[in-house]
Amino acid sequence: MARIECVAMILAGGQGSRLGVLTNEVAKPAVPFGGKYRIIDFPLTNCSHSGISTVGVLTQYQPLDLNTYIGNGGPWDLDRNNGGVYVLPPYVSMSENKWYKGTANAIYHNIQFIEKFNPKYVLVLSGDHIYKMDYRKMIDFHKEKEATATIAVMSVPWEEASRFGIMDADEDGKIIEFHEKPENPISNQASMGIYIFDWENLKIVLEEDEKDENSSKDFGKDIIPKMLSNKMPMYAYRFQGYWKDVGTVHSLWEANMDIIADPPLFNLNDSNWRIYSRNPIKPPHYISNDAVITNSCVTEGCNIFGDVDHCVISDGVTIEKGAKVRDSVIFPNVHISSDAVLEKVVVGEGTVIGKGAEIGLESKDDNPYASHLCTNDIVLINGNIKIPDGAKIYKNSMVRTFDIGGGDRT
Amino acid sequence: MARIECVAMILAGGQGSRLGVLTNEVAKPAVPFGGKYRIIDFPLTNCSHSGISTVGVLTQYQPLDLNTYIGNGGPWDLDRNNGGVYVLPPYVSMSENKWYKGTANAIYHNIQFIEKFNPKYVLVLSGDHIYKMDYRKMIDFHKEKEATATIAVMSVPWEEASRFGIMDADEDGKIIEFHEKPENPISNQASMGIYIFDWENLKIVLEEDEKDENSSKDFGKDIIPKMLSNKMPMYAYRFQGYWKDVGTVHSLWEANMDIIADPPLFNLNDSNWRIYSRNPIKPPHYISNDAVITNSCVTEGCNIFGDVDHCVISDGVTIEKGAKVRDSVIFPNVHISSDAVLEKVVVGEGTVIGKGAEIGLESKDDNPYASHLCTNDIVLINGNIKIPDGAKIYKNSMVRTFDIGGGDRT
Amino acid sequence: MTNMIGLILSESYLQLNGLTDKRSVEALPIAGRYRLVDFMLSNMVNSDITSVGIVTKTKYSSLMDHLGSGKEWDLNRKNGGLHIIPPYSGRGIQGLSEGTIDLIASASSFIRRSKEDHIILSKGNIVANIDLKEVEKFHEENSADITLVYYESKEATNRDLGDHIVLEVDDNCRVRGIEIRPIRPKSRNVFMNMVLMGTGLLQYSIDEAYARGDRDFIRDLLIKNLSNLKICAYKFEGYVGFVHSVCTYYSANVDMLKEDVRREIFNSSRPIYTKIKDQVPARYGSEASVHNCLIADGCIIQGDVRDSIIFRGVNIGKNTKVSNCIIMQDSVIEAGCELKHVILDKEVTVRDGGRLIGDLTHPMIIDKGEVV
Amino acid sequence: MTNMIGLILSESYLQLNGLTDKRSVEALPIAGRYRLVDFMLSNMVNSDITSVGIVTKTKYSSLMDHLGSGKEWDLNRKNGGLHIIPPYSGRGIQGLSEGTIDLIASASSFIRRSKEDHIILSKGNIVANIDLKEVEKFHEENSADITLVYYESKEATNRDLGDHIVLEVDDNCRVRGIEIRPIRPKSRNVFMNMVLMGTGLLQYSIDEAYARGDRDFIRDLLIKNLSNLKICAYKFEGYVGFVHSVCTYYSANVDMLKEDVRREIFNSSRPIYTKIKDQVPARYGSEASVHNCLIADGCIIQGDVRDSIIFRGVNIGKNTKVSNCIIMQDSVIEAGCELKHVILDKEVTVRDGGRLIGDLTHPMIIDKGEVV
Repeated sequence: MARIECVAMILAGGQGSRLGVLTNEVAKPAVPFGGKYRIIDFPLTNCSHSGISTVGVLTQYQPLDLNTYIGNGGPWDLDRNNGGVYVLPPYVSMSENKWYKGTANAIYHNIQFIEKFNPKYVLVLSGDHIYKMDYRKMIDFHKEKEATATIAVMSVPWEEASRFGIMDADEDGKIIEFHEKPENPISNQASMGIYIFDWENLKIVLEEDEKDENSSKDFGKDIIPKMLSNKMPMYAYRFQGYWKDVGTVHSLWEANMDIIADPPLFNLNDSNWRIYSRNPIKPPHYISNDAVITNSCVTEGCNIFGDVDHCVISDGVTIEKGAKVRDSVIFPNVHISSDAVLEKVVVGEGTVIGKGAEIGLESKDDNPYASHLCTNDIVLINGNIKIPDGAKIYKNSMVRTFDIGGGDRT
Repeated sequence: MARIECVAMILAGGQGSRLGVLTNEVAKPAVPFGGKYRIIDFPLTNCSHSGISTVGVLTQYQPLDLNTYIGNGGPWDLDRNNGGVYVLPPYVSMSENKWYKGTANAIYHNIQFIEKFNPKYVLVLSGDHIYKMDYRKMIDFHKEKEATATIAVMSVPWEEASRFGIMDADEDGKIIEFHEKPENPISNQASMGIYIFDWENLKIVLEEDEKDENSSKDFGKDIIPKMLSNKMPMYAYRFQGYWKDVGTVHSLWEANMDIIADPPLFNLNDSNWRIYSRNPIKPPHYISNDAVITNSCVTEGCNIFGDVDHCVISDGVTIEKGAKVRDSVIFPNVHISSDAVLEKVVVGEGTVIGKGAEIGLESKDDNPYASHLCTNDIVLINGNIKIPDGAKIYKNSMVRTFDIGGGDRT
Repeated sequence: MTNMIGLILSESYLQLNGLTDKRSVEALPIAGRYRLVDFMLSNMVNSDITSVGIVTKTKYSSLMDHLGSGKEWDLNRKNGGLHIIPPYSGRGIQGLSEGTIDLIASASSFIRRSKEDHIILSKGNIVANIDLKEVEKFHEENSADITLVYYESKEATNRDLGDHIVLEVDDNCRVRGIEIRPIRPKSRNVFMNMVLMGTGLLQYSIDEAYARGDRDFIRDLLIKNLSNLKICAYKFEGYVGFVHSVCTYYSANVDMLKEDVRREIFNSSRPIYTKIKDQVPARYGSEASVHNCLIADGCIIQGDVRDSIIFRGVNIGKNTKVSNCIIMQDSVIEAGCELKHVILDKEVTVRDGGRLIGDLTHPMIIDKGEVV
Repeated sequence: MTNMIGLILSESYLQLNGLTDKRSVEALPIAGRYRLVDFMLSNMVNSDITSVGIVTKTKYSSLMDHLGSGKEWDLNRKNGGLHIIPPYSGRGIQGLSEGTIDLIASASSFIRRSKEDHIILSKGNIVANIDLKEVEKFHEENSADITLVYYESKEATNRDLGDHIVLEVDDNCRVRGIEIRPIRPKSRNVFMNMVLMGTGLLQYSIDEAYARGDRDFIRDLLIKNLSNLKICAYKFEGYVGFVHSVCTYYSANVDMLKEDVRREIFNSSRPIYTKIKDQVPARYGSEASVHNCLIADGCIIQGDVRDSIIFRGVNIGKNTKVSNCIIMQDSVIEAGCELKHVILDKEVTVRDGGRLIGDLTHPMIIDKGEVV
């Protein structure tokens, strides 16, 4: 078997609990984004365009949807004879029977998988970031610097720096210090959670770390500091461009809005870097005589009879006559009935909004659906539920199931 | 999405401990068979030729090799846009965190997977049987009888009947009684572990059975008796042809010998029913000037310089000059050095047999490698080990690692 | 599961002005993201047919590009799958073969290799969503030798019917007469150019016809055998769009603006497959105003668009008015333009302020890649 | 990862008697389970090239059948992948194009669409396992404009060299002279018909040559530019088998019986890919006697076989002697036959007791499908 230069491992295991009801039924990487994509499309597309055709997707929560979504990898051009894309859940080994403990532990448990391809480099990625990046350039940088590990970094506002892993590097990019979520950040160069390792060295460190009982088995918290203290040459690769962690309801909503800004803050319409996805088999969308549609994006299988402004509308959505939808993100196959009014709402897949329902009303004090997961006036509606005709839902709510009498606090 | 008429679920989860060291590193369905196949090739090929293109493979032990072996399903023509083949290990659900308990429990945990395709029928298969069968004919029979469940049966010798699930059926094939491994069998019609169910009914019974704390969650022990006692119409479909459970070292060896019998007891060379497999990328095999080869099958990448009679030789095997190999099954990439003598040996993948080693010698009483798993004079040698030059191994042995001083009893 | 194979016979005589200069009619872009052949091919696939032959004649490179390995139709298979059959693969015929029988004869080895009992013959220039399993069921229930598929065209004038083959069908669904492009049609039953018959019977009939020098499937195989064979007719009740002229091409497109037609044709349990292009969702600008349009992915709409079909990747600028148009893939209409009753082929550019006005009966056609 | 695309130019002038009647030389079955083109195609794929064009000329249907969608070479890709380029896709040239420059010009749009910096041009009639990444490295280290690949043929006679293009190379690896089929060759450096150069330079050179009416890549593009461009030569040290005649075809086959050649050519880290046929392992009967043979899957061997290459699915009966033969796919040699120095094309049947004796210098060829 020909040797594979670089294997990518996508960490898609997180439960994504900060996304609330959106990750009840699907793993975070399978959450819809941008009208016709899923979050996992972005790292998979980046791999495909970067010529990395061997990809492991490490998952444990709700792997079924992710498994059937990824399928044979064909949509991302990853249905290769040697390599291709594999979904890797935990398995029963002869000696133990456990779930992945941390990000590094997930890779540790798949050493055998990586060894099969005998790669020189391993690229570790996160399954919940939205960005376009040519990993080839980063690999070239890694080779040029003869690094053991290379970490992609970007400038973040100083006030946010303490939420990230922060790097201090010399002029050449060599990392001198690294601090995971420091209280007093020494730089504003934040790790993007994208690592390239020499496989040979990484394997040794993973095996050591596995034996360390005090380790939380995490790349940021354990592996990187260990490599640094072992004096392995590590470099920071500066990335310039759009990058967003969509781990919260607000950041997910915001990232969607970024693609419909004028001009877009994140441009998906790039013929040299098409975002691949498993396309739904649906006809072009229909805009009726009565519809008004502005500042929005709409995709296949939609039927728009209402009034839509500044929205991201996913495939198969119907918006009936008289409905008004603004600043919202509508997931696939949602049905919004006539005269409903939605403002700043994220509606989960397949939900039906009843006639004349009003969602996103000015807050009132005793909002039964208030949720700390929904901030910045956003309302999040669960998938596959029915919001009754005339229902009223206030800002900053999360609706798991609608109950005329009240709601569920989270 | 177009409805799928029939989804096949292959139960490939067993640990296969009766195959001894062969299943140390790989799941039973991934064990080599017949020179260039793996056991799982048989049910997958049958599905493919029967027009069943949606297949779930339920596995939990050592899924990695099986996962990479099955890959995108292309070799079996199962890389389909709608459907295809999926490896389904257990996953963490929101409420529980368990492995599959029994065969029925494995299907129960994948109800969501099956529901995605909304099938009319579910075909339940076993991952460790060697046979060729057109499931279409069985489905036609099932439809014609308007059965809730149809079970494939075959005649077995009366003296073996108590090892099987035994069916008593009326003239029309309607099952009247079913007994799992009965002491006093009432018929010699044995279940082959191949079931067709109406999905709607099966789902109900699975859900009921899951709640039954006394149930072992097994098709033969629980589901079939429950359906029978519920008076659901169940039929026995008579199969005629070769079928073998290769769950023991002896039956695996025997099934291999069956394909090189003259004429073959099991004919793989059927242009209307080619057995599909992930073919190794290797050149034709080479037979040297010094070689003697008779009554055997040999495949790509082999180099034969020695003396081979009545053997199944897998891909990439080298047999040096002067070596004599008889009545043996040699797995891929084995190297047999000069002047070694092997008789009735199953040699695991990648093992090296040293010069002049003698394997399969007449039993002696204090055989350190004796194993109850190896009967009928068969010797089983683990994969990826080295048997030293001049080593002597006696009949009915299993060698995990060769130790000059002695061995390991199992 | 089914017991049929499919054979699509390319139409080569049809000329739709510039639209078919470099492509066959089956490769015509239609309904925003499809090619005409997608409908018949999807019908076959949705009827569980896994082995489809397409007999091509000329100008087939556009069709081959579109179909590729058949992946999008799930026809990239080890057994069966999609076979594009060039006309010269027949029994040593030199040059291009002529007549339907010759086309079918080109597919002899494809037909002979198949194990299925039935074959569906069809043209590729029809827009319809038909369950061919129902046709097979009808064929078997009637113990027919040959089944022809037709629909009743209630509004068609005699003149319209003069473009078609018309069937006389008795109360037992048996075909009693076949009229080719009749001047005074005896019925309104329009033959949909779909035939179901036994593969063996077809093979035998073609061999015989070939030996006799017969060339015409309808005249020589059907009409001559009306009394010898049991030829039945299956009535299809759904929407049918024939494309055989610029006008029928235009109307088959705008028919998709009707909700009932759209719902039937794009029936989600029998979807229409086509080549995937990984386009982004369409974007609407702040001044966009869109009414009664079918709009595909990858478009950027900033102007006023009405009663039109807009294909993938089209760009419509500000202050531009487009109405009753068909705008094919990757065309660009810059700012301040006005277009009415126009068909823009692929990759056309209409520069700032351009004005093109055609007529409903004579839509203006701008050829592929032109700059206006 | 690599920065190259590949372009294989079909040989159309070569005639190997009946063997190339219905197939191009690239589609010749070789070494038991391959087609000749598999070697060059696998070399490209193993050098991480993901975009390969094959310019075909005539008799390409056998080649197309073999290559399919490129799946076996992992070239069924969304970006790049395998492109079979028919000769007529060039700039409106009527009929078949002539000369190498025309062939390359047919691939213009393929070359222009690529983003890679380098292109490897090659013929498809060579058996070798070469790491083209090494050639690219050499090209970059020498800052060459064009790199030609050659090997030194130590045993070749002047007469042998007269079939080839011979390079004069100086100590700095620079090409100083190129001789086409020389009578008195100045060196033993045989050009392997592999060229690495910048895609931009190729595109420019072809455009220019085309405008001037030049037709010959070697004469008009290489020899004329020996002093203007830096043309370097990369020496390949491994086994090279050229196939340009029946004799060289025969010897390239039997070379595979040598262990060192086999080990090098079928190097497991750079495997040779070919179409998968799902054949069963070969079976040897109780009376089989086989010596110094390469035997493919699907064979049933019951006779005495020596010094031969036996392709997939061949059947050799009892009491039959086969020596120094090449027996292609699915041929059947019944009982009691004797064959020596014979090449059986595919699906030949030699009936009971048949006897065919050729000569090493003139192997007897039996055409595809014949019954002897």
